[in-house]
Amino acid sequence: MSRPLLAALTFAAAALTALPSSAQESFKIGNLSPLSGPAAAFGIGINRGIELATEDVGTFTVAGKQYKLELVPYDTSLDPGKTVAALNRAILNDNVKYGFILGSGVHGAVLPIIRQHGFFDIFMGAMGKEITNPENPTVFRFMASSDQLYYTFTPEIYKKLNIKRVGFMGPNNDLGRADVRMLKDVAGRLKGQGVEFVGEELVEINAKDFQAALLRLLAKNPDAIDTNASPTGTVGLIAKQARELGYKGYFISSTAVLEAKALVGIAGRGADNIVAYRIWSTSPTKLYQEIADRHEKKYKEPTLGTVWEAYAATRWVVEAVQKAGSFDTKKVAEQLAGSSFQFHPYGPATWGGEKSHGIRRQIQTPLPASIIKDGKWEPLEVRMGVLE
Amino acid sequence: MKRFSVPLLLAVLVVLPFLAKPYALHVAIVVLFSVTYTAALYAVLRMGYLSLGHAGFIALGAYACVILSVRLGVSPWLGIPAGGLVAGLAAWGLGALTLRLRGIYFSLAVFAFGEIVTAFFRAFDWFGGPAGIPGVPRPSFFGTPLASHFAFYWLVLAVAVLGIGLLYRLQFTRFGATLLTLKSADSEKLAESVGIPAARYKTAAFVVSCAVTGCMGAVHAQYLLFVSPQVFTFLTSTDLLIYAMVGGLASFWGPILGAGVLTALGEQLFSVGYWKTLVYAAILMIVILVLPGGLIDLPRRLRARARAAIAAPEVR
Amino acid sequence: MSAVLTVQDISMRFGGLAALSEVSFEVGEGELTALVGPNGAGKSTLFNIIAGVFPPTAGRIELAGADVTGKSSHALARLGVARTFQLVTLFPDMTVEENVVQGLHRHTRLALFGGIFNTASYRADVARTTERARAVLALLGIEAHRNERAAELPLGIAKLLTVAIALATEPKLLLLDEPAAGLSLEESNRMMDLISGEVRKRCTVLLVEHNMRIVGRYCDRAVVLQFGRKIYDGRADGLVHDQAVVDAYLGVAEMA
Amino acid sequence: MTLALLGQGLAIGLVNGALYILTALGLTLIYGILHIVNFAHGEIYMLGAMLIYVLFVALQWPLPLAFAAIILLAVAAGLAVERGIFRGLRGQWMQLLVASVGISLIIQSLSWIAFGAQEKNVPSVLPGVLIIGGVRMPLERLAAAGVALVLVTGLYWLVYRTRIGLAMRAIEEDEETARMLGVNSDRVAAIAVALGFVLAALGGAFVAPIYSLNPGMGLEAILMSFIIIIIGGLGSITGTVLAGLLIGMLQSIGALILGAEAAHVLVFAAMIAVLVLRPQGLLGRA
Repeated sequence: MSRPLLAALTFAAAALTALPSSAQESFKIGNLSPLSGPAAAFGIGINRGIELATEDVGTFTVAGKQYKLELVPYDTSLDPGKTVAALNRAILNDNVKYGFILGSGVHGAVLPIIRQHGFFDIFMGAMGKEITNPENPTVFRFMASSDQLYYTFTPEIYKKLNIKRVGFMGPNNDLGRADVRMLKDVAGRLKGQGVEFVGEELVEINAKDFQAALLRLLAKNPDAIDTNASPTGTVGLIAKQARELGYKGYFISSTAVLEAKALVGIAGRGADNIVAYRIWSTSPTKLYQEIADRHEKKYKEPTLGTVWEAYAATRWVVEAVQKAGSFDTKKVAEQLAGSSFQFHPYGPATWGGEKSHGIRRQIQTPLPASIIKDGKWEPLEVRMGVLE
Repeated sequence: MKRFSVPLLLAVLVVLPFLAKPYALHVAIVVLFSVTYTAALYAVLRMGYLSLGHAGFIALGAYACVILSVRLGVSPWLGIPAGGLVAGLAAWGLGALTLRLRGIYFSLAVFAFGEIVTAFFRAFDWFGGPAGIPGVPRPSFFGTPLASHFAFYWLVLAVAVLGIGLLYRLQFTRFGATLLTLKSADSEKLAESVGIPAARYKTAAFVVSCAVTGCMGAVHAQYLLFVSPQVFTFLTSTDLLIYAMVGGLASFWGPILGAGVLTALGEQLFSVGYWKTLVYAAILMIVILVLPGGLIDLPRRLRARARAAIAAPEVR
Repeated sequence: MSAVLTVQDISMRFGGLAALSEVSFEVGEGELTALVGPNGAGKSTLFNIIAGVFPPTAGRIELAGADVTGKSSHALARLGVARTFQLVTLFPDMTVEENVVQGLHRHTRLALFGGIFNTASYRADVARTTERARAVLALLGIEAHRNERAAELPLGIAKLLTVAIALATEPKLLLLDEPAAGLSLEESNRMMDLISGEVRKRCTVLLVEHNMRIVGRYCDRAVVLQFGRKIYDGRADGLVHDQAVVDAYLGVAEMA
Repeated sequence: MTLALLGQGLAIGLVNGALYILTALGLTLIYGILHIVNFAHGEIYMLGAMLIYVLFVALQWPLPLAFAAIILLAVAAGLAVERGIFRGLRGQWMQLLVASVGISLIIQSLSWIAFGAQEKNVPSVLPGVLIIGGVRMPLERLAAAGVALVLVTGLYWLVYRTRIGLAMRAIEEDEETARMLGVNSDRVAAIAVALGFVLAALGGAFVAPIYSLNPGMGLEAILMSFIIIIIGGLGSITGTVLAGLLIGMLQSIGALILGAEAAHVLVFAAMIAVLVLRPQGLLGRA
């Protein structure tokens, strides 16, 4: 067989090998998340949340038909190109209409496809109205957005801890930059209380050494360093290295899913005075604890941060589908936006954001703030304000 | 048989969209992208130069097209040649500086170039910064934008066929043959002594390769409707190398075969996370160690094996 | 008889030591001249300067009266200077014929357009080039090997091929670096017969050689270097009777 | 900017430079002798760090034992890779390069599978900070820097003062001649690769307590090491040392004066400058 011919046939084969999608009565929920690479913990957490939810949902009825949940994972490794490819496969080949898509950075690439096919995007990411807005009615953010946290939570914490001078350290990516913008704005609004933004340091995305940058930031002696937008490990490293340079103040972190053990492991006593939103020092609900226990039993690992939210999202969407009595994403979106939910591990959940994002697509749940003392999370008594 | 196979290949490609499901077309499009990139990379490989930063040229093409159409409102059609032009010019500059270096020095220089390109686009918000630029317009044909996979497939196919066709023809012209005289330092000395302006030839080949890459990069951005510094990275460059190696460097069709097979395979390995990389790497190592000629060499080897078996039947 | 090559007061110093000092000589049209000298006399250095590998510290090289000092080797090639290398250098992955075709480079048009669209005129041009290549091979009597891979040739044939490639450029001046070195007696005789016969009919030849027998037997003129200075410049057959040369070579080279 | 601040900046730059050297040393050695750019280097570095975690933290082995084990494993891996893969491809630099890419991908994906995605961390053996005239330096970093110094000196001694080093340089100069002079180039190559792997693994092991670990850290390490060997010049130990310190300084002083973003740009600017003015690197031979 001649070479070009060989190429021809394999090409044809390649292009036609689109695996047939199984046509049995299952409600497919995709998970388009990093399952490999540095951010894999988030994606794997979502997988597990869905799996735990599937156990609890069992079979359910939609329009008189029996369905069961089926998880379809896609590895995006947070690469926009791969995410587009994954979404194409999900929609066109595996006929998945509902799915988690993790990461603000990849949404620029997938939103057009989401709009085109009315894909139901269970959005796990920090960026606010850039993504959840009237243009994207089928995009629901199932976790707190950074603007939500900045505008409703941050001021309370500053008041509580009497923080006047705040600096920022974060990755030099869309997230980091967006956060700096908001932090500056918030600080500006709080001028009355004597709050001042002293400086920012944007570092390389995978940086592990912050000493030099910290040195410059610490020279402006801040009371608190906002390490928003950095993942757990990085926050730990920043804390450790800042303490080594003699920094005594607070660290405030919100979007990252933090685990005290990891932080203390990295930063030792340096982890003290790390403040974080969305960390429950004590289980808010029985369900929260139950999920944590089941997770550790099933996966022999401390519970990954995204598990609870993924669990809740899965169950809530299924409920909405049942109520809507159809899989039509537009209908379900309407149904969901108007509903509230009792089985969120964080407590009763509902939807908000029409003022801030122009559409009810931002989840509202009770949110805690905690602070590390002597290597353990302790509750920080502040109540979250309302996002205008 | 051989005479008909290229037309046959084209025939398959033309018939495909009428038979295939949209998803298969998506796969076909992605395959065409990496096939073209790899064929372009091969044009440099075969003169003994290994580029560790070809993704940089894809990115240049993509960004050139996006900046023109999104920021400056130029027609997406113009974006495609513009992408090729920008990548080609960059290649010209880089080539003039680095093609006198042989072997790994060149490779690392191009690696650095690739890193610098992404660092550059990440640095400036006007170029989209780290978030990249969404909402890239697609060219429209008689007023209707090529929105569907079916419509866009033809654009990709056209650029791929033109690009690969050009590379294919060039390789088998006198120009392509002369490039082979520059493979090693010694033979380059001889080439110079018979009046071959080595530097100019090398640069020309590099420019052509990168221009084709850039054009396809522009189309790639239009397909994704988006571009960002994370899309075309160092890992993209190494992927292209793997495709070429697995396909086999002995023939023009080797890299194309490798890119086709591995890309299509990759599309099937979404759910498996790390295992996908593992499969790729395993195939690569097997090929390098036991099938130095690459996949393209497999039929010949099998035939040889068969002949050997007939000639000397196993004796118990 | 006009000079094809003029070497004028060429000096070359590497760091401290002088490899060549004020060497001058001329090579006339159609002559077969040998550049002779014991190892380290500086003949390879001079040869490389003439071939444009590196420029001299001082002095000038003229081709038919035109100054070409320090021109790059492919520039010289276009002016009609061809060379071979001491260590056999070929395009190893190509066939013998393809090697010679590359040698014809400066007589072919790049014809990118024609090549890409494989036009009739391009095909004709290719055919013509192939013809010429075969002619050159025939001239040196190695056309039988034309489809063999250059890397696999025996030394004798390989050396002839290096000459063929150089000859294919149709040079005015052909520089041969020890063409007979490493060859058996009959191989080297065959080589030298060709050079002094068919080759010199076509161009002026300057060759580096330290085998006196060969020089005396085949060359018209000889230029002898010692310690970077010219010590003899005259008829090749006069060489063995020149006291300075004999002293220089005393016990060094084979005085046949 | 106060003097103390500048002093602190210099100290940081110096120590970080040492850490970079520690990371890139093995890469330089293997290239210097075999002209192989070993992409797997970053993965060996990562494994070194991960093994410290597994042996010292998870399995509670005593530290010396853990290090001994790591060195042995690195030697074994080095010999295996040289025998099984590099040797057969000697002279085909393209195949060698891509093969080492393949090795690194295999190690990386297997490690993701084996170690999982959660960041690991190794508690510091030397907690505490040394303070001299207001300049603060964590002991563990100083220790790692010290190790870098020791390894560099050791490498110099090995390459320039021992018979095996002589053989290595002979092969670097001209393998054929070296063979003819009776140098067993296979053996020397094996030793060089093993040594390179040990250096990589030790680099990872000593950096482990300073940073947090995940299977992706190898890629970051190799990219940085590339920048360093590009600037320093392939295969030149001195060049690596020079470039390592240069980058360390650029980053710290740059970040101190212009900010981290600008400092990162500075590093690339340095790389471009070198590529344009001296493509073979500060101390490289092209």
